Amino acid sequence: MTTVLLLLLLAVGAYLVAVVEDWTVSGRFRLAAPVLAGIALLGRESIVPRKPDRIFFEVAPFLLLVSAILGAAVVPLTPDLIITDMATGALFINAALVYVLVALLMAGWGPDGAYAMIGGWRFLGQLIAYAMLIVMPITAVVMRAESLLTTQVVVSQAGVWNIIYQPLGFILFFIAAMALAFLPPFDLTTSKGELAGGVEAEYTGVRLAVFRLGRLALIITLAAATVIFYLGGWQGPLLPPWAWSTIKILAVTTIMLLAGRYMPRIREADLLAWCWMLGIPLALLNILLVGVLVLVFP
Amino acid sequence: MIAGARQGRPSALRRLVAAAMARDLGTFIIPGPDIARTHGLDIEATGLHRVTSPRHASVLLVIGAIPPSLRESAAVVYAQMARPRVLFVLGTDKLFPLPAADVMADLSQQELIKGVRQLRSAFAEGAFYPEVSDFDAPVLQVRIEYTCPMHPEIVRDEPGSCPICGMNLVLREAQAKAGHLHIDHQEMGASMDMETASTHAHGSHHSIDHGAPVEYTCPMHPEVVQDEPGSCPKCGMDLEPRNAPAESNHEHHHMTHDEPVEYTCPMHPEVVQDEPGSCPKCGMDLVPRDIPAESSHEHHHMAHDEPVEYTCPMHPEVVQHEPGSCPKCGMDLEPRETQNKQSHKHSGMDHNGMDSDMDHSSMDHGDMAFMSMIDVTKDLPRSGDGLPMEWIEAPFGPFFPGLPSGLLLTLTLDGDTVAGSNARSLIENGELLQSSSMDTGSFVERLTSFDPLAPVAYRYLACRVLENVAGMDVSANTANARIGALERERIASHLGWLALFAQQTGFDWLMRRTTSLQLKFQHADLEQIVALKPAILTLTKRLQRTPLLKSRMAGIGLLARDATLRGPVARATGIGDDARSTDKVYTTLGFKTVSRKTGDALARLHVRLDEIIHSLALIEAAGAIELPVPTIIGEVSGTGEAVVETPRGVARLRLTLEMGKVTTAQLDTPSTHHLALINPLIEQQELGDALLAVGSLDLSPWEVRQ
Amino acid sequence: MTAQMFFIGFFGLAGVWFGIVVFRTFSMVRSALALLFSQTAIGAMFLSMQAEFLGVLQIMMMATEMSIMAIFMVMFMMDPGGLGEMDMTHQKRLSLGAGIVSFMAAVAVAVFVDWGPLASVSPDAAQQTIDLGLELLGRSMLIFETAGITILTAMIAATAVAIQPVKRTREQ
Amino acid sequence: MSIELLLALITGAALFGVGIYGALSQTNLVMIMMGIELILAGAMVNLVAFWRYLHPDNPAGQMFVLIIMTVMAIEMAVGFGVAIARFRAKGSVEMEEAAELKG
Repeated sequence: MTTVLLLLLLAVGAYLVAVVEDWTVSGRFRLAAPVLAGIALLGRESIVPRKPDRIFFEVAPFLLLVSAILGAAVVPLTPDLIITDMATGALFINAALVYVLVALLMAGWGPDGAYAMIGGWRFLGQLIAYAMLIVMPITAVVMRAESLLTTQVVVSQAGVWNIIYQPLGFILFFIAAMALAFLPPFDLTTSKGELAGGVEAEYTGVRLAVFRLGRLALIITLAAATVIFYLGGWQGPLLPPWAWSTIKILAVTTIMLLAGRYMPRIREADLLAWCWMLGIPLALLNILLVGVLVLVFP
Repeated sequence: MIAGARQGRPSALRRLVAAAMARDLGTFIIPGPDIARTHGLDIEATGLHRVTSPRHASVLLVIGAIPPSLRESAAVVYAQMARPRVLFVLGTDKLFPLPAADVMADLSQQELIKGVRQLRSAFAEGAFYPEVSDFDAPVLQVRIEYTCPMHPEIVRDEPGSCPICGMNLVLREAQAKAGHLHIDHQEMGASMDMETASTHAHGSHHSIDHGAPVEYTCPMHPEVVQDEPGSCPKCGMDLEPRNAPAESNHEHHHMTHDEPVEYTCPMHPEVVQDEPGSCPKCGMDLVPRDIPAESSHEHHHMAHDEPVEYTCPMHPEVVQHEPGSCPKCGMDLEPRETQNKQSHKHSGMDHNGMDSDMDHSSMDHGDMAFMSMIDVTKDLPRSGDGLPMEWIEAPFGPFFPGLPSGLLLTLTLDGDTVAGSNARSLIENGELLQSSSMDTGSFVERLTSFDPLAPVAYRYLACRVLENVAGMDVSANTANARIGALERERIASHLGWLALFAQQTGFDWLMRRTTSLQLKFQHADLEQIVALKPAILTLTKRLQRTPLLKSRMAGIGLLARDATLRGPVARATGIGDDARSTDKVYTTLGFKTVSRKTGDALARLHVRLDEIIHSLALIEAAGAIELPVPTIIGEVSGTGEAVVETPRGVARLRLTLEMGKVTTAQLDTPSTHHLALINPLIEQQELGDALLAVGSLDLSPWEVRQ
Repeated sequence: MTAQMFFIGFFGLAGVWFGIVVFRTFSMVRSALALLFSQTAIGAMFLSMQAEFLGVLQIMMMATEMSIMAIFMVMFMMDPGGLGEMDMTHQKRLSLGAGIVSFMAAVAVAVFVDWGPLASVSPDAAQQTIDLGLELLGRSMLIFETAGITILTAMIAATAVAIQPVKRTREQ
Repeated sequence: MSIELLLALITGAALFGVGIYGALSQTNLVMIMMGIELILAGAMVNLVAFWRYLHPDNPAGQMFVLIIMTVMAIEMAVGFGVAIARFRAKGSVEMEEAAELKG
């Protein structure tokens, strides 16, 4: 029952994200736009390129969607509203979202097109940059919570939210989350100006619809993860827990979608260099600081 | 009904879907948004949203008359679009090989809006139709041929195995020999790999391919293959047609094929002859290969006209410039190109490689025929860092979103590094004179339409040169007003470049801002321009503060000072080269040359931004804006020359007039020089950096002269 | 047949099947991804054996590792798409024999050894994680730290080996 | 004798066998590494099964699995390092061509 409810919520969330994304792109707030776009995609031809790796080509969009949904499975909206409260939840989000990489590699290799293939391999480089910056800040978060349970992580922020307790970790995680969701300015994989759409370029019709849906689910999952790790999850005054979760998730999503519009795309070489030469030392420093804080203010 | 309707009986549900589709029209613009803006069209304002991949487009919007070679590319784009698709044409009726337009309108914003309305209703009604015909055009004809993945020189008409390495030959497309005009097949890929382009052209659902046997296979069980349609014995799904044999083919060595063929020995590459036969050394059958195919692969690391030297096959240290025999073993010396040895260090030319060659050739015993990777890859090109990834030849353009439209950049990519490139303009804008003698009025009009990205500058140039020939002068007021128009165009052009840059780097805010500013500037009068000044200043300030911008551009596309550079590109390297600085009218208006030192893309951005601001000041000083009108010069004879600083750099025009008619015209344009810079500029660069470097040159393919 | 039995069998079978696919496909990318899914199936098998932390860790680590393997396959193979269907094996009979013999031997040991009394319940997942953490930072600390240092050394060594040698011009 | 344990052990044995076959039969260094990964995976399955069905209360069993994962990572790192160096030098990572490595 909870599962069905949460999947429905995820779908509604994905829809809202689509509306927000349409707003950031077109500058107009149109509630119906995603529905129209979705129907239009379903009505159009779904082309298979001439020499695809058929299995990869077909599986990739679904793998993207599934991995995003699996990631969402351990995110609590309220103390009880969670699909499965795994004992290793904080790690599991990360494990599920690694398959985004696999999906993009498959989508890149599958259609046998130059743009798509380069887009796919680019994401592998991107993963090498951001992966550590997902895991290390989460480590600091679970150090404070003394548990990998996502619900426990939220409860641990009852006094002070992690965004104040470990701001450094928040910044790193937020940037890495945007890179994981390949949102601009990290959209090296699907870049329009450099690869004419990259991995998306060869997908049409229903397959493209699934791919886009997977991406929306991915964005919302990551926003939700940011909320439970750093923004105190469902906690907040006056309003009921579910309302707080919703508000926070939508706010984070909007910031994620908007940020990239005001800067050019990052260079892949810069991304790698900064993540490893600056990001990882900072993440280690963050772990150290949080360790000290946890000992000083138990 | 629209010509690109999707097959299907229009049911109620389908009508609903079509209505939804009509309100969400992804548009692929031909030639590109830069041309749309110069015509003053605001595409997004009409509700069409622009997409960058033809696969995602449902509307193909053709703006204005486009040259035949671009029309062919446009036909490929049209074929790549998913059905239902419509062709929406503004202001031209020369479309072949594109099909007839579904909706036509004139070139203006009102007409565009009206056209979009028509388009929506046509789409809502005609998106589905029971019988649809395939779109076909000569450029889409493909022939299937088979080639070895390792030895691209092996090309056969039938499947089989490679005579060199024994691998199975794999299917690929080659263009039909007949029926194509100027361009090679692979260069036609508008923005998609050509492999995929023509599949769709023949209708992916009912794919019938020309000249290829069709077989039917199960989408889930690729091992199930039969000659006739039916259902899969394993899962019962309907079998789908495909060209035999096409399971998961990844083939990336594109080469041209209608080249002369020569025959060579797989083991002794030095044996080359024009006819089939057997090798005089080992008796193996000679195998055919394309002559230029090989050289095109080798040209990355060696020039073709290398001096030939002669060397002994057994004693590589013996090298001499003339044929003869080896002083050590008496064998005949064999010719080779001088650089060959260096670039193929591990290619079996030296002793170690030679030994392993022999090992393997004598290793025929036993059950396993091992294929040496060193041997089979020795003729393939090596990448700069010694770690080759897949080499792909990918076309970027002529409608690539991150490049000026009309520019075709064919990149040989090693992973995501550019290993080689070939840039050319697909717009054949060669002849300036339509007839042997042309009257001055139509000559001015011809130059006005010469480059749609800078019509005023070329119009001004034509007027100036005519006045020079005639020895006339215009009044100070007129001269100032002309400069006002030219500088206004410079601002608009630089804003257009900023929009391209923003599109390329995914900088949405900048794209939106500069697009609207360019549209406003294009026909603005003096008051409007003064009113727009704060907006420009805010924009430049904003760009100074933009995160990532500096790191994105600094050090990219580095150019040293060079006499071939023109315009802002030259001024970014510190050269104070500007035709305006010697122009009296400009100096009285207070012109100062803007320049930067570093010569990278960032410097070019800054030069252009500074020029925009300086142009604003010049327009204000000029105090009027007026398009250049040709002076009536009468029946003058003589020659004359004029230079004008167009937004892209100095353009120089030399004319001969006889009795008031233009008989010869020589035009030197900045983009012609810049086009030649591309190859060295982007070699060994990461793809994104390479595209940015090309973009930062601000090429106009329209003014490129072969 | 319990659910646990079913899942162990199912994921085990999937793991082995994908493992076989690794060496049966000509496409290098498929090969690497088959290994990925094989490892993922093994991770799922760990989950069904109630080793939650290990399962999740396996699923997470192997995805990255094998994707990197895929790009190396593309780099180092002449025909990564496998379209030439080139044979890249040697001593096939010997290897097949060795594989089957080792499999049989291991199965024989598994079947004929008396494993003694079996535990039917395991600690719950949260407790396991705590136990493992205490183990890592208690009794096994030295091993754990050694492993950490080793992997750091390996990283540095591998980078040093792989980095492009700087060409020094010989000065005479 | 629990069927679960037996199933897991047989899976481990099968993975081990497939891995042995791959490691011995492949000519390419990267493919050989894949074989070794499978061998190690087989070992891991056995270790987890032993921990779960013989000593669930002793976390040292899980500890071993962690060590094997480390070994896998090290194997990858070193293997790829060698592969890159070799490819740069020779243009191939085929074992048949590494004649100087033969005894």
